[in-house]
Amino acid sequence: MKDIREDIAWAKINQDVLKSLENPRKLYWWILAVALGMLGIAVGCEVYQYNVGMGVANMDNPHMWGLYIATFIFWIGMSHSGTLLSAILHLMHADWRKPIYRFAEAMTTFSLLTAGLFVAVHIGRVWQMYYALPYPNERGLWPNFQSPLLWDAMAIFTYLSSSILFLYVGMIPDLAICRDRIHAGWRKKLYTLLSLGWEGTDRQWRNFRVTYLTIACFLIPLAVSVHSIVASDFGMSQAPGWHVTSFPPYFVAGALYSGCAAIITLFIILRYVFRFEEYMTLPILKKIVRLTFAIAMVWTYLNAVEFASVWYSHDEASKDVLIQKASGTYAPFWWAMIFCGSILPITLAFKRFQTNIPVLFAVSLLLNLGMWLERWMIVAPTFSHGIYPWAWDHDQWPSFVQWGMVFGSFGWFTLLFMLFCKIFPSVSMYEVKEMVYHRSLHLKKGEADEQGAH
Amino acid sequence: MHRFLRMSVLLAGLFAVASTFAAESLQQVSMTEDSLGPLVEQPIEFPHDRHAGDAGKGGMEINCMYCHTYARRSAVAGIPPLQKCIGCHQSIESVRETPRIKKLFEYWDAKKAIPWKKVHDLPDFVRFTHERHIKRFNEQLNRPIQEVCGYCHGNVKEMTVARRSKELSMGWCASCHEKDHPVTAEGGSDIGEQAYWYGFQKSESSGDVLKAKGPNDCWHCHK
Amino acid sequence: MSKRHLLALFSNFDEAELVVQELRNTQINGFNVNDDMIVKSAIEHPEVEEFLGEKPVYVQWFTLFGALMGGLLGFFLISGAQANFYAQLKGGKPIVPLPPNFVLTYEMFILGGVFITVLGFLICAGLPARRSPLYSANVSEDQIGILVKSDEGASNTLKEIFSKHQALEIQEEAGK
Amino acid sequence: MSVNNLLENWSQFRHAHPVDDKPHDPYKWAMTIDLDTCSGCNACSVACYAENNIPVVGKEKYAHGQVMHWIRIEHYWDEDLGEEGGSEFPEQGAQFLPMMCQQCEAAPCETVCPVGATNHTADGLNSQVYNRCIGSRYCSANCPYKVRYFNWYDYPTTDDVWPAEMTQQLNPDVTVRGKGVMEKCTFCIQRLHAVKGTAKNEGRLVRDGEVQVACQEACPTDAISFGNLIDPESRVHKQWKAQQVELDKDKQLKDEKEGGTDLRGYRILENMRPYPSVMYLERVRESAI
Amino acid sequence: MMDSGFDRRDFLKVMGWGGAAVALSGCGNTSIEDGKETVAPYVEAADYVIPGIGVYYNSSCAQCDAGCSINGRVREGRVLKLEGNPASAINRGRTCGLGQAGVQHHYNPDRVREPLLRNGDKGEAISWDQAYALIADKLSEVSGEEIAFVSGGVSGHLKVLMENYLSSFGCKNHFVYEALAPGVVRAANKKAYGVEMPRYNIDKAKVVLSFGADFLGSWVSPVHFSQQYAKFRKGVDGQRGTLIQVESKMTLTGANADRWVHLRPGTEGILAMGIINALGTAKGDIAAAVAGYDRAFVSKETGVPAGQIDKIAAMLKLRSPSLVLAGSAAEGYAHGSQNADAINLLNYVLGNVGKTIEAAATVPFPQMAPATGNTAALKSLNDGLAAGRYKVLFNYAANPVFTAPGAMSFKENMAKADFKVVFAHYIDETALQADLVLPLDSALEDWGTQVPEYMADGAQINIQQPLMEKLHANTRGMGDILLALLKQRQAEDYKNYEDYYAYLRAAMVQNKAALGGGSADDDAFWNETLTDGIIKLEGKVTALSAKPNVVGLKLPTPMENDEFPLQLIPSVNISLRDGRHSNQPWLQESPDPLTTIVWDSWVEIHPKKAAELHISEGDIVEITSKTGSIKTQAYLFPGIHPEAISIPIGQGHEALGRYAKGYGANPFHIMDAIFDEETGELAMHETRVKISKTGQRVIVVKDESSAGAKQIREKIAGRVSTDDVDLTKEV
Repeated sequence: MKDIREDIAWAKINQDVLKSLENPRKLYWWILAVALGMLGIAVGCEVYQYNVGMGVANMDNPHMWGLYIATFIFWIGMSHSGTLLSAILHLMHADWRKPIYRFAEAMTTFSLLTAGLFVAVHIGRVWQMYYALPYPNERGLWPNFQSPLLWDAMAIFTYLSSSILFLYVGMIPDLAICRDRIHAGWRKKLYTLLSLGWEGTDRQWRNFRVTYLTIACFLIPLAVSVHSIVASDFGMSQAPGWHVTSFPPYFVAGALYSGCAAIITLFIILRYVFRFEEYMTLPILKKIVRLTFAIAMVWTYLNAVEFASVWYSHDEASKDVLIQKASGTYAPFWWAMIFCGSILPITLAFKRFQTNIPVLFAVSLLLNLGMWLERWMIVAPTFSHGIYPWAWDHDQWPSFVQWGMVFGSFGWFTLLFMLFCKIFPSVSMYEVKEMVYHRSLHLKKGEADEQGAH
Repeated sequence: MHRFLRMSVLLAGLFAVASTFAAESLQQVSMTEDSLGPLVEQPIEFPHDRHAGDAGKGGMEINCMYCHTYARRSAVAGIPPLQKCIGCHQSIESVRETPRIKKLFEYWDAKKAIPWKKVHDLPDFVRFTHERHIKRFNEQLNRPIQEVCGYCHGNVKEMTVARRSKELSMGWCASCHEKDHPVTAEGGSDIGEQAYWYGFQKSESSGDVLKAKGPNDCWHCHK
Repeated sequence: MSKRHLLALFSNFDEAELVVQELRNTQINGFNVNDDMIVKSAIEHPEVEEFLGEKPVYVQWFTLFGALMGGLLGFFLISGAQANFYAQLKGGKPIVPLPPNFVLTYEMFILGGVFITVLGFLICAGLPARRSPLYSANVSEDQIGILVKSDEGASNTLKEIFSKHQALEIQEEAGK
Repeated sequence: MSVNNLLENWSQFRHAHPVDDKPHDPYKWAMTIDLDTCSGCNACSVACYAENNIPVVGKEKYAHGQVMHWIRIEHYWDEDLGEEGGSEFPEQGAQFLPMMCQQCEAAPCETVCPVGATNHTADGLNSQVYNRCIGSRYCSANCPYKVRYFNWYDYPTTDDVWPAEMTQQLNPDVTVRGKGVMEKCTFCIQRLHAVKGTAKNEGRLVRDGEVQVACQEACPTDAISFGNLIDPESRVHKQWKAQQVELDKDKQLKDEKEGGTDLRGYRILENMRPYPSVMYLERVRESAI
Repeated sequence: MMDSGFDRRDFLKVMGWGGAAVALSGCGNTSIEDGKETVAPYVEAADYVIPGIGVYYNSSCAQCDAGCSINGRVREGRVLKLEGNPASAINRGRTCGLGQAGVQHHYNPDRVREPLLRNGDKGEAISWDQAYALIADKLSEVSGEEIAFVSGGVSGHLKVLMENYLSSFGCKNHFVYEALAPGVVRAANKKAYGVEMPRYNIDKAKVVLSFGADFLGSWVSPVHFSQQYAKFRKGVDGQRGTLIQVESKMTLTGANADRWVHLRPGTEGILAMGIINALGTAKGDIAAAVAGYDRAFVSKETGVPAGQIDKIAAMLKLRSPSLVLAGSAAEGYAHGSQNADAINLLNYVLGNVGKTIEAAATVPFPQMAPATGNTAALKSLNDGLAAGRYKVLFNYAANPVFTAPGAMSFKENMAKADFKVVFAHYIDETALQADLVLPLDSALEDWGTQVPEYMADGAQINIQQPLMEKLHANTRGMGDILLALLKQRQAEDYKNYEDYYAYLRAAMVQNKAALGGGSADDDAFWNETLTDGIIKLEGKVTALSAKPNVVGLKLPTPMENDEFPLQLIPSVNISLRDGRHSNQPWLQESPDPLTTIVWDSWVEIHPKKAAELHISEGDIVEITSKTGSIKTQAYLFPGIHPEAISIPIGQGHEALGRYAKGYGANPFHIMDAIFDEETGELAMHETRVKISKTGQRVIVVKDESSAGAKQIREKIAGRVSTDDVDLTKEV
């Protein structure tokens, strides 16, 4: 079965995709409404917390960080898949990425924006947050560049701006199409503005190619650095359970993992909502699923490595934390994480499930749950069971404020993402054309060879 | 082609500018220039110029320390107790009937304190000490008192009601702490102030005078 | 002496290629193949290079410049900032600790690279560009457009060539 | 210009502390706590509340672990108490341990603060600057002793924390912390700063015993001694010397010796290399009974 | 002092709020502000008054009866902090947590501010003149016998005035009541040494054997003993002192002991006799008296292993001098006196009398000597009230409604008196029953003199003087009130004394010769006295009479009780003591050293016993005695005898104020009215109880972590045996 029909008319491609900007299925609006509702909850929680103080989140000494940081890492991780699909696969000339990389990149951008929010939510004095920005000021003071948190900020800023640029540059030819096709209105103005007068001249294409390739090359090391820096927030400290050598690769793997899972989910949703059956085809889905499975196994392996290194080292404290995770207050969540992260993906290995939409949808959601739990299980147990026994605390539980904010962040993300898909072409038209074109050429060559053979 | 060249030259220039700016801004943004604070309405419009001003201009050249006597003994300079004003003024008949002095005596008779408005009011978490600065510059370096007070309070003897005339921002304070100030032998007060293990801040004797910078650690002013 | 624009649309790439070949071979005065011809397409055709002749791309030089500037700037900004008057020990580490600064330098390196690359792209591709006098929305769909500008005299010859290769459509700039 | 400064003094900027350079001329504040005389009576803790404007959080918040005591009295039973084969009763009593910020020379909390709100001061203290703090709480996450306390609520405006009358008791020399900032033991910086000022006015150094920290001043058994570790005359200096505990070591030479020593000075979690400024003296137990 | 009063008031009014404002908006605006805040200078200022500079005054701590001298830091007219006064022989510049919290007693938001007259079930504010008039009026109706005056321990000129006042209408019913007074021990000491309160030299002893005397926590003069203890640990001539604590519930002192010996509640005396027996040095009738107490018997009765007894005896023999102390745990039984006598006997046998137990100096003014409170007084008072003998009741510095055993039903009896006047700082349980409540100055606002019951070395009189202006205009010092009342009756005698201060000054200045003033002129003497805050005197020392009294020494063995199987031990919390300070938040939030529980009561059960009863930490249990029952949370505590449970005193207030009301339970409610046969003191440890689960459960609010007070992995609180350490090397 083919990834895509070669004989599909280019005009049709334009039509289909542009249709998605006009009239999606009714479900779209439901999703939007729900997302708004969820966001509302989070806003309420934040207002409350802002006025009363961080205490309402039920953090304490030693539980200095709560779900906020865990969810922050989760969203950062989520962002990595975009880069994976668009940049890595691009360099590998895997052209099946073409119909789906656009929304993956959008996902990157918006999950980064979501992650950013959590930093603000977590900070005790968010109104003084500008202290952390490096700019010449009347105090003559600078932030502390030694702090991994600052590296975070820097890395995330770089990553965010770069992937926005990448997304935008890649979108210019499509914006030109929209400009040409969409009937007059604010949107036409918008597209005209954004397409920068692109006309697909040879010169433009020439430079476009090089640029796109270059940025892709930058993005890959960047993406890796971003999550390994997030990992160093923990790795750089000497808290038991955090001070682990394998954290950076572990985090990166986890990131790609949750990212891919999220892509499956969104793939399925978009495919239905915007009627993209023609382009987001099952074979492509199958490829992603297999990729996800591979990464799942990598993650499982790294997990095992971490446990092993803790288990066989003589760091008693870390060992205790590990035992705590498996047997203490957090045991149910920890085992749930193991199940969702390592056992469940086995289903993806079976052909019959690899294209079974309902199953995949359910599984992908569970995988994400597992990855969220993983982040929580990295943050919380170490706090509750640190080096200093007098400060242990096994029964502090996140309050509804924390849960509400975590819950709401999904609303926020969905909202942004869905709006994007409605306003911009979430399938790259020109690249699908390229895909079709090259594949058909290839076919012709094939036929020609056959005739030659006769 | 030519267009590309033009742009790239422009680009290089832009970067050069940006980088130099950045490098400059690393330096303490020098904040020595004056910045005038708002006029403050006081219950009695006290004429500093008459009291402290030069005789030539009809002033009486009273020493700052005579009224703001706490400054050399305490963190706060303090405003003189009412009894001090009266002390002189009950014997100065010439101005006895002027509206300001009348008002002064009204307060005195009512034994009520005058609700002055703070003019140089630092944020609550800044703990400036007058005592150390007076000791250091007036008593140890024998700089004239009006000059010493003037570092931060401006040229008060020209004012009627005092008005802030310096930035008083953190950077501004630092811009002075950063300078090398001479230390007299008996003063010997460069002890234990700077983070000593940074050579560039160690007090160095240029010629025969020992010089030392002001304190640079946060806890000196924020506790 | 004013030049006039001429836009011809072709159904597929091979057609367009033939046209270009012919334009190259036939000597038309008042029309220079290298400067006066622009090929527009809906997708990227690397092959264009071959028959349009080598045209250099400078973007990567911007990239190099940007990345280096970003890196250097990053390192000195940060180290310089750490060496200010307030400099105080933190956790027993040196005032200017290298590992953290390298991490940040690395990020700045990429940031500079990406930004200047994009800038370079805009410059080299001449974007944002004024719209050319003749344009057809079909170009952004599936057709190949060839835009030529030439003296009055040459335009007919060109038209002939285009129509010979059954151009779908030939647009002509309104004459003065 | 700073970049010049950077290049000129490169070597100074590259010093690691406290190992490469002998720090703190002329002050290095340090403490000794004798666990043998400490009776765990809590006077120090209350004195600290009184001196440093520490809010009383009340039962509910205490239940949530949001208490603010800068110095806490920990008590420990023998390991085998109540265990299999161990004794059922604490026949050797308990061990009390006053735990406050250890003012580490190489403090784990300092490096990680994104805004540099906590630094190492010239006289060897671990400063916490309230108005610079943005409340990322990374310092506490990284503090091995968990002695940093965060203002989860805005205590100055919380009911019954400081009712009108009680605000008059607040120490004007110590900032009252608003919501969202980290705080911790400061070795009574306001007192140190006062005496240093006087000493400088008189062009001399602070003498031993000239300043006492609040907990030390209250302690009925005189278990806490505090002073300038550099000053050879100071009690603390003598104690550290007698106990052969060196500030800039992560492993004391005396512990290398065969069969240990007959000294009881030690620093908590020394092996993690924070180089704490507080030396504890082990509790002694009579072997003949 | 007086003439600076004006400055101080001015001081407070003027700078005070400015200061507070600064402190309060700590992390507020980040910018310069011009002309927002106002600053008002003094109108007149004494030159020693400098804004931003603290002034220090000496005074005396009134938080407990130990009589420590304090030194208050005053800035901008507000007292900020209390430190110890180094000149005092009692606390030598040190303070306890209780003393530190003195400022919170002073600034407490729940203090009574107006004289209140009962109107239905609420009080309405009246003027002082009305109040005085009312008292005069009521007193005119009754005879001296019908008046009862309850007070806590009082001394100094206050006591003098009080006595004068009572005698002014021939009233003999002055009940000096302290809930936690060592009454039995006093009596026993009187018998054994001829004085009630000798000087204990812990620092001179090589071994201290303490029968439940919590001298580091709450016994007699904790701060003083703590200092002796520190010396004792450092050791005399290189011999580190050894502390052995014998008790059924571990106290703070027990936790600091080298050896904590738990024994069956009430068998302290038996063990003492057993040790004498084991020493084998006793002669004559003592030997005869202890003959019966052989190792087997003693060990069986007390539950202390025989080997342990021998060890203790051996050490006492080996290391002399030693010191044996009898504390509240020993005296708290019907046979408490017997226990105390036996323990004192042990001291005698060991020959400690005169070495580690010395005669204390006494102040040469008997009328100023402390009237020491006890619980026998409560009994007679209660009986009197029950019989309706007293029409008018005065109450000062005592809270009998809170601290009287439930079985006495004091509250009901008190109601029988038809006019009840309470001099109060807070509306406590007793004040709640009053008809007239008169608001008192705090100890930091008031004048006075103290004569401590326990004298360290030499005798001393403590001066109490205001550290700041009155916080509330309408409160009065107790001295002033008594003076005013006295003027009602003997206007002539007191007319030259405008107020208590005047009286005090006159009284002191008259005797300046005797007070070591020498020939200094009055003002000089007076000012010096106030500056020092202490008057040190030679005092007169009566030599101790060390006589053994074994006659009638009979120590009952504990009997089983199946209905109430457990012994209730009401423990004294180091910071809350008898509960009068429970409204000081610092004390509420300062964890109990052994359980680290805050803001609540708890019942301590030994884990073994708890396992039997299926009780686990945090279970709400009901403790029932013959008298009644209370509910509180369970805490498993290894340091208690399995046959006993322990509930701390001081919580369970139904009044007093916002920081005390409604927290915890009050063990006095279920205490039986059993008294020591000899002295009539309340036998606090004699109540038997049973315990049952209610099924409810809470999370215990404590500082201790889930790790359960164990060191894990890392060395945190180090300990070392005397064999492995050489203390002589230390400085």
